[in-house]
Amino acid sequence: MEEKYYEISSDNIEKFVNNLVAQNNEVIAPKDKDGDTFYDKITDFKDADLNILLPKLSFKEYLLPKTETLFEYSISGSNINILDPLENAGADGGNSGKKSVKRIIFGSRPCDAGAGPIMEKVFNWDYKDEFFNEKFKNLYIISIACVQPDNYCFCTEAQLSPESSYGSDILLKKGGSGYYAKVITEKGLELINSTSENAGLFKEIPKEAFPADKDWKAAFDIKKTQGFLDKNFTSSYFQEKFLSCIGCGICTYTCPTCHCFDIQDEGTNEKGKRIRNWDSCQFGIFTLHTSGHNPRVTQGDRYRQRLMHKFKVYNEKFNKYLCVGCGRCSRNCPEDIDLREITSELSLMEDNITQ
Amino acid sequence: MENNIVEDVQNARGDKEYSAGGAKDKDKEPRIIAFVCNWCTYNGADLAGTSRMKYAENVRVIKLPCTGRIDPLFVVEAFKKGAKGVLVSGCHPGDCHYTSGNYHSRRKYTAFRDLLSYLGVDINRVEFSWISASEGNKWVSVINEFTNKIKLLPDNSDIFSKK
Amino acid sequence: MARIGVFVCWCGSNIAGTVDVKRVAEEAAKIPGVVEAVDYKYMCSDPGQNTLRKMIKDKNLTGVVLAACSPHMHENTFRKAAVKEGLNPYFIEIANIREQVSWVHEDKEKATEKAIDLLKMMVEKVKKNKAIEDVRVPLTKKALVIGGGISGIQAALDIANGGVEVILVEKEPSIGGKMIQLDETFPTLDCSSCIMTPKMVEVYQHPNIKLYTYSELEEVSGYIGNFNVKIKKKARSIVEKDCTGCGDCWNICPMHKNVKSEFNVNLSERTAIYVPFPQAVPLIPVIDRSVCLHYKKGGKCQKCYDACGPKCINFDLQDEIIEEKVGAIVAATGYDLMENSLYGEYGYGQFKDVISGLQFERLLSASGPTEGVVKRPSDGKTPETIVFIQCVGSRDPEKGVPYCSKVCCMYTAKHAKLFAHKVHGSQSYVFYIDIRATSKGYEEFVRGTMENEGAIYLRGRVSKIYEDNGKLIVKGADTLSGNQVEIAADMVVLATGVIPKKGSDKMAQMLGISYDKYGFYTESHPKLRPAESSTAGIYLAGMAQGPRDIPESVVSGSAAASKILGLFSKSEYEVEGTIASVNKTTCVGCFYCRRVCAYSAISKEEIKDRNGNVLKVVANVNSGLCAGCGACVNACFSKSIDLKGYLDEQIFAEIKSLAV
Amino acid sequence: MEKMNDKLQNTAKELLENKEVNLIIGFTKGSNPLRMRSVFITDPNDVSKLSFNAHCVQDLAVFLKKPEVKKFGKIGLVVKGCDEKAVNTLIQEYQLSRDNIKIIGVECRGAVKQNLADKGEDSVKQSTVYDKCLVCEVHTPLLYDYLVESDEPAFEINGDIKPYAKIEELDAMSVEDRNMFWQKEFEKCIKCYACRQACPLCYCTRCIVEKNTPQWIETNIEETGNAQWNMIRAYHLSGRCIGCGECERACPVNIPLMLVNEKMARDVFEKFGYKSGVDINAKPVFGTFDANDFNEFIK
Repeated sequence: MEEKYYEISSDNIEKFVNNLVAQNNEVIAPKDKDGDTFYDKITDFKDADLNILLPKLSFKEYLLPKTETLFEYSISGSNINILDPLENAGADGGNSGKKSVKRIIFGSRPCDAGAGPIMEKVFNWDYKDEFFNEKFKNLYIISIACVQPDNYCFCTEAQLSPESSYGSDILLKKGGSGYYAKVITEKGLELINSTSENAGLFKEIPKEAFPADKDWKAAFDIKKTQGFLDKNFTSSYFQEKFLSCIGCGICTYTCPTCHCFDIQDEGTNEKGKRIRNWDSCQFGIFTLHTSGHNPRVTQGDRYRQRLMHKFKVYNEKFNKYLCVGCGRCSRNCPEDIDLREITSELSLMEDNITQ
Repeated sequence: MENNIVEDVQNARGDKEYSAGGAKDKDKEPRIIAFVCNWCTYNGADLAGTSRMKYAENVRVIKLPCTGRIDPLFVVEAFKKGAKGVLVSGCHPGDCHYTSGNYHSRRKYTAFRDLLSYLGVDINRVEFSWISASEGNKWVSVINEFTNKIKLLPDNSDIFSKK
Repeated sequence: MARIGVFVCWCGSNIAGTVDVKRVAEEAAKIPGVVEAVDYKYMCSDPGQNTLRKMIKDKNLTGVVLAACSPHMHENTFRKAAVKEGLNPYFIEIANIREQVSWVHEDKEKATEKAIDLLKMMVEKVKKNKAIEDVRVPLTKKALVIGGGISGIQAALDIANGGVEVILVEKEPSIGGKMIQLDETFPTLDCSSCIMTPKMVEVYQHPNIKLYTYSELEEVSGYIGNFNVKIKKKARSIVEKDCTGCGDCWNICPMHKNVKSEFNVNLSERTAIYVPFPQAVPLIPVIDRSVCLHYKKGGKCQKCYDACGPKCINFDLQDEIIEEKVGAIVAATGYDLMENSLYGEYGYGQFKDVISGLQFERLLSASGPTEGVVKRPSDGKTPETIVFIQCVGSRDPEKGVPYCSKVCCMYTAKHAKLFAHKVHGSQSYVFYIDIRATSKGYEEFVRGTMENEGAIYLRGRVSKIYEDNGKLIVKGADTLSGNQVEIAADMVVLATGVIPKKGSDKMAQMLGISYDKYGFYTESHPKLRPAESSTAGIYLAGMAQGPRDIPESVVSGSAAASKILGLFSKSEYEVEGTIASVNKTTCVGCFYCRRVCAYSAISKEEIKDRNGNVLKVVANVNSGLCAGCGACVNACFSKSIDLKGYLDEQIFAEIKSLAV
Repeated sequence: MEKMNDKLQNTAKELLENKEVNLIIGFTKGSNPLRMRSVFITDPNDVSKLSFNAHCVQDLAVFLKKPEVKKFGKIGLVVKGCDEKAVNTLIQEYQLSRDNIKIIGVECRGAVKQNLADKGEDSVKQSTVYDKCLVCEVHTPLLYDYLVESDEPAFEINGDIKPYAKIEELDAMSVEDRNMFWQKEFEKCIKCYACRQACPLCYCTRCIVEKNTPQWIETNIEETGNAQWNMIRAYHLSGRCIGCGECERACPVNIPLMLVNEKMARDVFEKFGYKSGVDINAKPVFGTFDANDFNEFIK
């Protein structure tokens, strides 16, 4: 689709969001919860907390729920009956199971928005994951460009930028009477044109009137990070650096792009369900073999795995880094392990080796 | 055929509950699981039988060697699987067949009860008793009283079951 | 895949009268894994058991559930039947639908429903059962007795007479313990040494008894049937095999002043080379190196060596460590008396004529420091008035111990009686709280002291004793008359309380047995296993367990012996296989399991790599010691320990079967 | 602070040079001026990296459970008073040999809450420190081989802020309301187990949550599984938690875990007179018993 540009006043954006709520859409926005901000359902525009840089967690759970029901079963006598979730929205009313309600994320940041299409690649690589796709298809993303990234942000280095529209259906930029809007996808257009009232809130403008992106400069070259990882699997760097890692997995759980899961059955003798739960490569048990052998025995091995996956393997396979540079892993790390610092260090080390 | 399956499961699932009392269970008597030691309380319950005493049918006994083996987490498991009340019973202090199993467990139960209650589980749903092999009558009264108490408790959910 | 057979017993009308047994069987047949479910009138009858055996064989069952009477009734019956068909006995489970269903409920519908539930629970449990082999432990048929007092001697003799080798270890230079220090024994007044000495000699001469005196236990490891013990034989400075016990050495020893005789409770002196008492067994002296001039003065004095005919004195002998392997141990370490000095108001230590009961025994004894003539320590005069004070330390939680020392009432009555016999016209006063005289002939004995010997019993406590003009003025209360009394006595005898032998707590720790807060060893069960310690293979005897008199000590020695002979009557020690086992891969070695184990069954095991480097330390269950209570399972945070027969998985399966 | 850092660095240098330890674990400057992080020093020349201030929030005792760290053998550990109690408990529970650790105790005047520091807060006062600092009884560690005294004055406590006030509030609530409160909290849980990993006393090789025969804790990251996890975590730390608060600090979704830990610690003290982490020779409260223990709740 050809991108379209609009201007919308502050009052109108509020009206627009409230209209979306009124149209029985599930609208998710950054929302204050006891002093911290999380993505959560809002019922009014005023619930949205748009002043903060980033919510503590990404909205990953709307694409890959923390726990997702794959199917349910019941046993009577010697009969086992399987209930396909296609027939049923799942026990928690839509978040789990294949079927999904239409869900609109309002006020996400470009980094979070970028995670969707990056993850979409792995969920459609050989096996088409209907559970993911159904939700992805029904997820509408309205992001707001960042003005002031913080010390932990490195979206520019991760090949996005504070103003990137990658993954967004609509990208808003502050300015004018309120916001300028860039509509990138049909889905974005669908939201604007959902009612004539909504359409009336947006004033179309020429592309030139839309503010140009700033010249964001990358502080280091992520390709060099990849270059180092390519050649230095056995580097002592990993073992030394991650002595301070306690393997809590917060980096993976708060990461918008980490997508590992674990499949489990739960239930009684008569009925139950198969579910998939979030998992983390930072846990010792993640690669523990039944024999007792563990190929990734130290935390250094595990964190290296995380780096390799994000900055080498994924890019080799899908031509995208599995990182949007949101910096949540660093901000949330209880031991102050800083991914931006690490990727930057690795790129410098690559420089030093090649010189 | 497919419709039947769906219906079947939906019926079986009741009101979307897996862990605790579903619709199917509503008209049923509340179930009580009793974890008892092999030497005192189990024999006490047997004595109630040989003495032909009568008590409420709600209790299901799980026999373990000693109160010391009765992990407080069994209580959690029982609630998870739909028990409305859980009884833990063993030898009186000083009478433990293994000398100290009941003493060790008593400490754990003390802390465990407080924790359960603090986290919002109605502690009336967990009962502890010392019942010796000669106290068939005590077994009967503990079961009857506990069953009556459980029947009077509101059927609200706790943190172990889904809303 | 499980193949489970279900049998629902009618027990005549006992079950079938209240439970719809047909329906129970029908419902059981629907449970996945159940290959056949039948009902039968009497499962415990021979035809019933045959039905069971036949189905095990025909259907190749992997598990059996009987809905019947209490497992305490017939579990063994059915297990034996299963074994005959080659099924591991632990694949039998019983749903108790008689004692806990049909006999206690009346509503047939509800009773039947409950019976079905109980049956389901057991079906789910049996699916998770695993074969369990009973534990067999080899036995070293040799026993160790620690302590050569009357209970230790009795135990040693009984075991040895049963044809089993015994090692008897005694800390002192002679066996005999406290009993040999006594004069006459209540209630029959037989002379203690007359009945004790022959037993001591019998021990010494017994071909099955190896006696180590002046020796101490150094180390104990292993478990029932297989203990390794190290005994430290302290250097006597005498080559024992050459000594004739002639006495030339101790008669010539110049160190005969200022060294108090332990045997005479400090009422006399002994030499540096000495035998504790003339009838000592073995009659071999020992040199007390802490006082001997040879050791103190750099080898100058060697008078004993010079006097010794067989030249068996060797000043250079060293402590020796002897290692022995035994299969069972008797702990008979005895007792001490409380320090009288705790009671300042009684003036013990301050007034020479305030003495303890054991000292009075020595004064009464013909072999004692006064050769049986009662003389008071201060001036050697024969006392005419003696005040006896009971419960000194006993039954006094404030200053002493809360328990009753059990023997004091009787020995005080004995003392008063013997005093009356020895000093005619004398007068005894006894301050008491209660008189406890409950064994055969005891009450009569005390009465006799009061009525025939004229001892005056005053119920009350003594508040103060002071010296006045060569007399001890004893002030106290007679609570029966309500009067304050004041007695001018020549001597005061304190019946001090009994406490465990000093170091008994250390001994218990070495043996790995439990002890109470006073240090008395605790029984495996206070009523049903009074001779056993908490640790398998270690038995208890005598006062080490708590206050008791001579007959009781002898009984306890015999009881321990008979337990050991019973244990040794089989070729191997067998225990039920329902014991704990550790998952050593996941065990992290916090040893909470060890802390809660009442049987010392958990030890530390080092897991090493092939080069011998310790990788980690984990818990290990000693199958010979584990009693199968499961307290360790409860204590384990990571659930790395489980109890065979009552696995977590089995309990969960039972709970799950009830899920709604 | 300079004096403190000098002493810290000199002590560490001496220990490393004399080969008394093979590794020093201490604090160093972190990713921003108000963040500190752990540093692992094996070379005496690197001790200048060591420093200490009110932003040293981490409990470094947590590293003692890591196999990679254990391999170093003898370790010198920089600890605040609260964290030192974790060392004591590890010794009590056979996870650490006293001979293998040199405790470099630092006198701590309180740690600034990290979320405030991230917003620029740099002053130590009752409104900025953790609740644990307001009830702290161990500003000077109980056990140490070397003590680094603080140059800073103690902050003032005037009673305006009631630490862990929510506990009394919860105690006063009806059981239904408490249930509501915790259900709301546990709903947030994402089961990342950071609470476990950050805890110096959660050292099991295989956590109970990882055991699936049987499955003690449901795997789902929903109300039931979350509640079970949080409950059992708290149960396993009852009578053991030393109150360093690392679980709560690590929690990415801000579940107030210390409300449970502190409640249980108070409870255990009230019922059994036991405080954890105080004495390396004490028997842990759930590894022993008293015949006269609390019995009122048992019929």
